[in-house]
Amino acid sequence: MRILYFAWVRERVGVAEEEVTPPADVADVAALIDWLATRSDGHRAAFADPARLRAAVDQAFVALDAPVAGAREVAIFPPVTGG
Amino acid sequence: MRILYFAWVRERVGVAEEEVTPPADVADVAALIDWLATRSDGHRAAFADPARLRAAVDQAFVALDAPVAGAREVAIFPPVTGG
Amino acid sequence: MIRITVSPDPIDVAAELARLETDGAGAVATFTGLVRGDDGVETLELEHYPGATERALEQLARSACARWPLAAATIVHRVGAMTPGERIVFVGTASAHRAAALEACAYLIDRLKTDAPFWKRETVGGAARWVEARAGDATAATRWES
Amino acid sequence: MIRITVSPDPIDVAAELARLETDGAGAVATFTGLVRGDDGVETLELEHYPGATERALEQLARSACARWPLAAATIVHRVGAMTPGERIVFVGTASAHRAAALEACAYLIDRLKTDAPFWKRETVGGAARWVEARAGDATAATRWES
Repeated sequence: MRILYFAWVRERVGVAEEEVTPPADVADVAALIDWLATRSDGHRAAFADPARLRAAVDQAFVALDAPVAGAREVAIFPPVTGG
Repeated sequence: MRILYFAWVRERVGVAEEEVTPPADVADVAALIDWLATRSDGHRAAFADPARLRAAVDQAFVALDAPVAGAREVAIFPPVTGG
Repeated sequence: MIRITVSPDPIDVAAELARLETDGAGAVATFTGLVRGDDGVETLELEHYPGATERALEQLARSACARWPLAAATIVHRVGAMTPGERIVFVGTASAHRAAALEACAYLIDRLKTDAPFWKRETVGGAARWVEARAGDATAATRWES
Repeated sequence: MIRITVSPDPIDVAAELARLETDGAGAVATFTGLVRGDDGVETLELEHYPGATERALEQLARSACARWPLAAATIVHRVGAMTPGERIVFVGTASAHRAAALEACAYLIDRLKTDAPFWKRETVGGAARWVEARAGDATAATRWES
């Protein structure tokens, strides 16, 4: 599973993307974030406040309780500020 | 008093503007139009349906019951169609 | 800054846009009306009331500036003869706030249709006819009354 | 016709406008967002999610075309580094009906602010900070839900 990070989430994690294989019991985006948080201090800092995080699964915006089973690409980022 | 005509009102009257001196009892725009209608067959044809006429007194849009006393310039025209 | 132009010259929207942008606001909204070739229209002529037209457009722009916090309001209206595809009217607004720019732009074009002395004459199949006012324009203009 | 562009190149609004006009509708509405120099902002950087961003903008344009009778919808968003006064975003719509063009243009810019993956980073006094999302943007976007 490819994980992408953007904006200050990317900066705190320290990488723009990584390939991971989460355990089978990681069912939704929130659980995936909790699991990713254990990978480094940077990850933990980036994910400290889940209310400030948004996600996309296979390039479609989703809520944090959306399932990740079968996803090829999950992106984690702050609320968007374009336009 | 200077009278201006626009669009099909101008075409039917036959002139774009004329200088007139209406009698003292011509108090409002509607009365002025009735009086002007007697000037020629073209005037009469132009003013046949007052519901299709609009007016401005001294370059400000007004209703047909607006007074004309002291006016220097009165314009008579169809509903506007710009933009 | 208010800019009003009534002229037989073609409308240069790039220049108008550039002027709106340099007025220093973050949001610029525009509306451009083009001569439509529907129903076989060959040419369109715009007649206006010199002096009164500019005055009406100036008042309209001032009323928009009173209702919304605008950095700039531009109205350019072409008069004389034109052909399908050419620009008849350009309205532009600039503001620090996008909602203000967008709403004021819609307001200006809606009110311009009913409040400014212009008259259109179309030529179709070689015959000229004066365009009738549309009830929908009066309705669109009244939604701004409050 | 839908046109989506996400690029580090400056936005050529005259060219975008010309394309909207040639799509044959009588009414063209546009919105241009510029980098504001308020609060001493020196540079603005726009990060995006390549692929997903274009897809989100395409979906947004399609939804506008489903809601209003549009001849064309254009969204151009700049990414990368820019300075105050430069254009960040251009949205344009063309329709036979002025209300459709104006409303769809407002819809596109309101929804773009919340539905497309872009992130702004400002540099002020040499220090960079990520711009926080504004509650007002979410509110503006929800007014189109129905």
